[in-house]
Amino acid sequence: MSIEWYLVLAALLFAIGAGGILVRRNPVVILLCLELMLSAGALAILSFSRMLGDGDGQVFVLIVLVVAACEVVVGLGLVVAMFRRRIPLDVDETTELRG
Amino acid sequence: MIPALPIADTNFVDATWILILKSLVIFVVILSVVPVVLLAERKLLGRFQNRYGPNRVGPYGSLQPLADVGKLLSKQGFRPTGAVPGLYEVAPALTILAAVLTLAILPFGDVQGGVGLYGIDVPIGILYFFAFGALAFYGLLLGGWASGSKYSFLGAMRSAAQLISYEMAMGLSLLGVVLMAGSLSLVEIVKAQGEIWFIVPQIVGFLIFMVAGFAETNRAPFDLPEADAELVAGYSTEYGGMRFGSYFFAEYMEILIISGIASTMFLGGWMGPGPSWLDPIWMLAKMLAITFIFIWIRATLPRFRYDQLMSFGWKVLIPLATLNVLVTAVLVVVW
Amino acid sequence: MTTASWAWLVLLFPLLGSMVIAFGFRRLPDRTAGIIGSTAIGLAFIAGIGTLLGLLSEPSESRHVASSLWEYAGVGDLRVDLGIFVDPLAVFMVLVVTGVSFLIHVYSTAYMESDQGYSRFFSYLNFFVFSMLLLVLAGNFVLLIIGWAFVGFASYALISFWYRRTTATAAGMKAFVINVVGDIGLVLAAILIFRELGVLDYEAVFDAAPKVFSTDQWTVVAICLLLLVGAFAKSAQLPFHTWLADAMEGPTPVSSLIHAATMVTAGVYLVARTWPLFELAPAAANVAAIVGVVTLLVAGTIALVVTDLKRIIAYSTMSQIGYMFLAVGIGAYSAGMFHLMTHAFFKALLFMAAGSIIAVMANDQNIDRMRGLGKALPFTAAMLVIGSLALSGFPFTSGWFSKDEILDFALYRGGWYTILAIAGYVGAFMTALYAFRIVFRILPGRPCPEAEELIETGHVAHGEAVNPANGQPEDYEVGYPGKEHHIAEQSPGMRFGMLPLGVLALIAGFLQVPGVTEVVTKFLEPTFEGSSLAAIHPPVSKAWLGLLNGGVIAVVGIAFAWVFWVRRPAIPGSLRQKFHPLYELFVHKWYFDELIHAVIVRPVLAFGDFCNRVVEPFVVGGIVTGTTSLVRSAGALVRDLQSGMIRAYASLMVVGAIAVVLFLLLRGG
Amino acid sequence: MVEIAFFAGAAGAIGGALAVVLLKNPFYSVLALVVHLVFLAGIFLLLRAQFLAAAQIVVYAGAVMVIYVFVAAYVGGIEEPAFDAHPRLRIFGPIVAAALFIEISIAVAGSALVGIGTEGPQDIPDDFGTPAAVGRMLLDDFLIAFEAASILLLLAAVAAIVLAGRRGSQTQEGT
Repeated sequence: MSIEWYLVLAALLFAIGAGGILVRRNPVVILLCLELMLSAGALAILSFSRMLGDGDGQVFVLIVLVVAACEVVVGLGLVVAMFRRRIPLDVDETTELRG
Repeated sequence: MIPALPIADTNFVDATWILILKSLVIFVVILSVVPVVLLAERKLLGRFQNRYGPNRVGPYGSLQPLADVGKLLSKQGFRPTGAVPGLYEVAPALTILAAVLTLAILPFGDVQGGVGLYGIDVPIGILYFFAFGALAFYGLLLGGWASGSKYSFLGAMRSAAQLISYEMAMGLSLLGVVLMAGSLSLVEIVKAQGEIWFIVPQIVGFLIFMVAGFAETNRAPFDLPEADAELVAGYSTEYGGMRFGSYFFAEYMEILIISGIASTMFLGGWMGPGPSWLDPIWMLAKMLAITFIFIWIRATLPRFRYDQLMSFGWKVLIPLATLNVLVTAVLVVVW
Repeated sequence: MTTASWAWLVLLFPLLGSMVIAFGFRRLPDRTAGIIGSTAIGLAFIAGIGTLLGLLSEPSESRHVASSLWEYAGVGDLRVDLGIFVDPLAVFMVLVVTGVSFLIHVYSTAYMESDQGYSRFFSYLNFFVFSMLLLVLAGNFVLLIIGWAFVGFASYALISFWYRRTTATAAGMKAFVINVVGDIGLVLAAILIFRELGVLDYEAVFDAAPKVFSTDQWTVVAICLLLLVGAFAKSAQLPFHTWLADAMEGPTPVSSLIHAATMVTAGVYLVARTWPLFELAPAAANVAAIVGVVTLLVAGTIALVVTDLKRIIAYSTMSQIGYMFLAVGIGAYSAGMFHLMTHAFFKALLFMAAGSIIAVMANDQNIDRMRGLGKALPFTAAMLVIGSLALSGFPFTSGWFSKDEILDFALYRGGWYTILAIAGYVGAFMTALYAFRIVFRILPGRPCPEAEELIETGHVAHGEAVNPANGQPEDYEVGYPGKEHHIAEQSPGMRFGMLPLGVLALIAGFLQVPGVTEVVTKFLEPTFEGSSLAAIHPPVSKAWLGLLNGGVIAVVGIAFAWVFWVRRPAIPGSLRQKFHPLYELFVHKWYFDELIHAVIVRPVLAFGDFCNRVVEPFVVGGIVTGTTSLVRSAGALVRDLQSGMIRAYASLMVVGAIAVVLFLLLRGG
Repeated sequence: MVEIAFFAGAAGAIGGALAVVLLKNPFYSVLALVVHLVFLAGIFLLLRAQFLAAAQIVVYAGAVMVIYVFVAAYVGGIEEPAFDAHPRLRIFGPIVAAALFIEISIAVAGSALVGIGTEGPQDIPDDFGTPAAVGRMLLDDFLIAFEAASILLLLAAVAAIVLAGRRGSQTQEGT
């Protein structure tokens, strides 16, 4: 399988994730879509790492994994905090960032 | 003939037909060991509690497991109204699948006569074990959730929290061995124990691993997910027939796997006196010996309270395991 | 166990001790911290002996071991290992540091007994020993700098140990700031070395230096001068010396360990360690020697007139380190290191004795008030006399052999070094004078009230303690000075700490009898292999002649002291009248503090004031308000885009990403 | 063989991803993501990143997704119709996503990278992608990144505790 296939797959997964963020309103699902995008990015990096025969990319993906874990923890913490304070779990309702 | 998969570096690969044969043999052996363990548990529990244990079916009750299986098989399969179709059926299968897949890396001997006495030998050995351990968790959780019952759900949540908490300690306890062996491959780790079994230098790791192992398999004294006094039967409350049988079966398989990993990592795996064809026997013997400890503990210790379980895992086991890793690392570097 | 493993153990024990005490200090019962601390250092000393034996079992040409735990950081061409370098010089320092530290730890367990911060004290002290050993054993300049900075911090923490004393905290800050100036010098030197040579490991640097630099090339001179800035700051040499006297605000064991025996000698060690660089830069080496001599003269004159017991000893420390700098500056490395060792013995001893005396005086350190302590404190007095004899270089004491060896060297080099040697002899005379000024003023005579109380009742005075510097009452909560006072006569621990040092101060000199033993020179030889200067050795006859000179000067100095302060106590007063301006100069420490204040502090303050009044309101303020108003008006323009809808933002981001990729596609093709 | 493995993995991964976006119940979405991740780990294996494949399952499926399951179960299955989003985004979202996909594909296919049409060099070292190799790089060349990541993790843990922690008196804070 040429590397191209992997990259196209990564692009597709990334696009699905991005689309998901735009169409869904539940913050949990939005976080899931972010995971999708992150793992698509990881796939792309791994493909390039394989293409170059250089293992550095794998370390990068490992770091991405850590970052993703951090993002999840904080994101889900927010979700739980929202739920506790009876804020509806709908990102369209939380518009406090309005200028 | 299909060449070995390019997907993973395996340290040693057999021809495909041997692989298939091997997997069948391992599966069948473990499949037939499980009822033995089951029977042994009931008999031993009986002895521990000063009663006979099963003694009606067959001589000394030896056919009891067969009878049980027969009973479970012949029961009507049903689904509670509140249950989620699909997931409810898949969950037990998932559990047993994860357990069976883990069997692949347990080594029962070195390469003998051109055949490795193990499923596969991967450089990521221990990680493989943890990866499928992680998947086994979904079997329990989905089962509990999909049953649509409060007891099931609470049991599933408990087991989820418990599994995550103790998986950390378990991983850390094995790190000491990995540091000393310098490899993650189970075969390499066994070979590294030629001079001394790791249970001697890594006694702390072994004890932590065993404690975490009890928790991971939901065995007494950590059997909170199925604490019958509180939760009826935890995540398996709503299950009956062979679906319940699968959960039951998987649990015992998990015990055997933990025993297998413990013997491999700490007790020198297949190593033992005698000719090399005895290797698998030694391995099985060690596994069964540890399984006996599982049963013994179950008959001896009372159940933890839930907060005790959590604080024990996080505040005692994990720091202790971390310390063990640190000390081992320093010693490995210094020597 | 290999030599390197022993050396790692030397580092491990103090660190472990420090951490155990630091993390467990709330749970450690009562006085365990002292036991843990002392044991840790004792074990480090034993490991040091192990290192020594390991090294001695090697043939002399391979007596150096470099060992690395792991590569700590690699950035570009820079590779820094967590590595140590063990050779005779390092082992010599390790033994001196751990040995003296061990005795002082034992002394402290008794001395600090009633202090509230007992555990904290030992944690700091162990950390200090660890840092010092790190500095000594470091295998490259980066680790050296780390050890260097740790030592600076430990010194700061210990000087300000009694943190409710305003004077102590101020002294700690002063020491820290001046030390940081030195650190900067060291860091700049390391950067320059890396730029020129591309390596930072000692061995690599010393191999490469002669190939890259020619003698007295400006780069190597600059490197050495920067190294000297670090060395001078840490070793309290002119003009970075002002912190040392103030550092006496710390507990007396600290003065004894850090500000006399070990830390302040780090500068000397640094120069000896980097001798290959200094031999390539004779100009810088001469600077070291000259500054050393000037410091020893200046410090000697100040020590003659100040009346604070600990400060007299502190100034004498500066002066003795001046000798060491003279030694390493002129290439008499082993003589300098030997003086470092004997100085560690007798100076630690002097401070310990001072601690005992100060305890009797209820923390009054003014020697004008002390009288007749000889009868009250026989043991302490004996130790004080031994220390003073060694300090003034009385024949056959350790100081005689070590100090006069340095001066022999300087004389033998001839040329203008003779001037340095003569100045050194003048300094030696002053040393004898002020050393026995202490002895003759406080030991004989009619006992002062505190001494009398001790003789009659066996009690130590526990007066209401007042900070002599500013008259504030002391705060017992953070220890100072402890509810009870402890003197050597009554506490075995303190005696145990002092006695070995007393014996060593007397006899250690016999290690290095010219032409007979010369143990230190032979031991250190492998380190200074290939040095052209170390080979210039005065012949035995000349060495003995020099020793004779030194002995005579010491005896004469002591005799003068006897005349001044016992026989004719009126003379010092009349001299003071006659040379009043000179006395004022000395007693104000040559106005160095004032000079620094005028040259550095005042301009900086003035600049700060200028910034405050002119730059801040107009320049900075103008920029800030301008920026804010700009942002505010720009914000007003785009406010409507801020719908607060997360998904609207997300879609804008995606669209933006698409646009960027599209642009790149269209442009790049 | 490799092709079969790749397409099976890709089908599973894409299916999982689509299910994440399309399923109404967040709980199912989480499960779908687990399926997606497991298949993706298989594809990682094809790229000879064994350690990351295992790490992906252990860390993601084993730990991260468990937290998701917890939260999804905790906040309850709030079903929302998949496509009654903001009326404009309902159409706009998929279009933008498709545009993104097409664009990246063109960028990848049209790039001048030589190796892109190959399977990657065949003479990679034996320990490519093994824990040993990754670990060595992590502690040698990428130590600072590693330490930064661990600090980030610590910060995230603290942040999560602060965010989700129960306040002592549960006072109603203005929202």
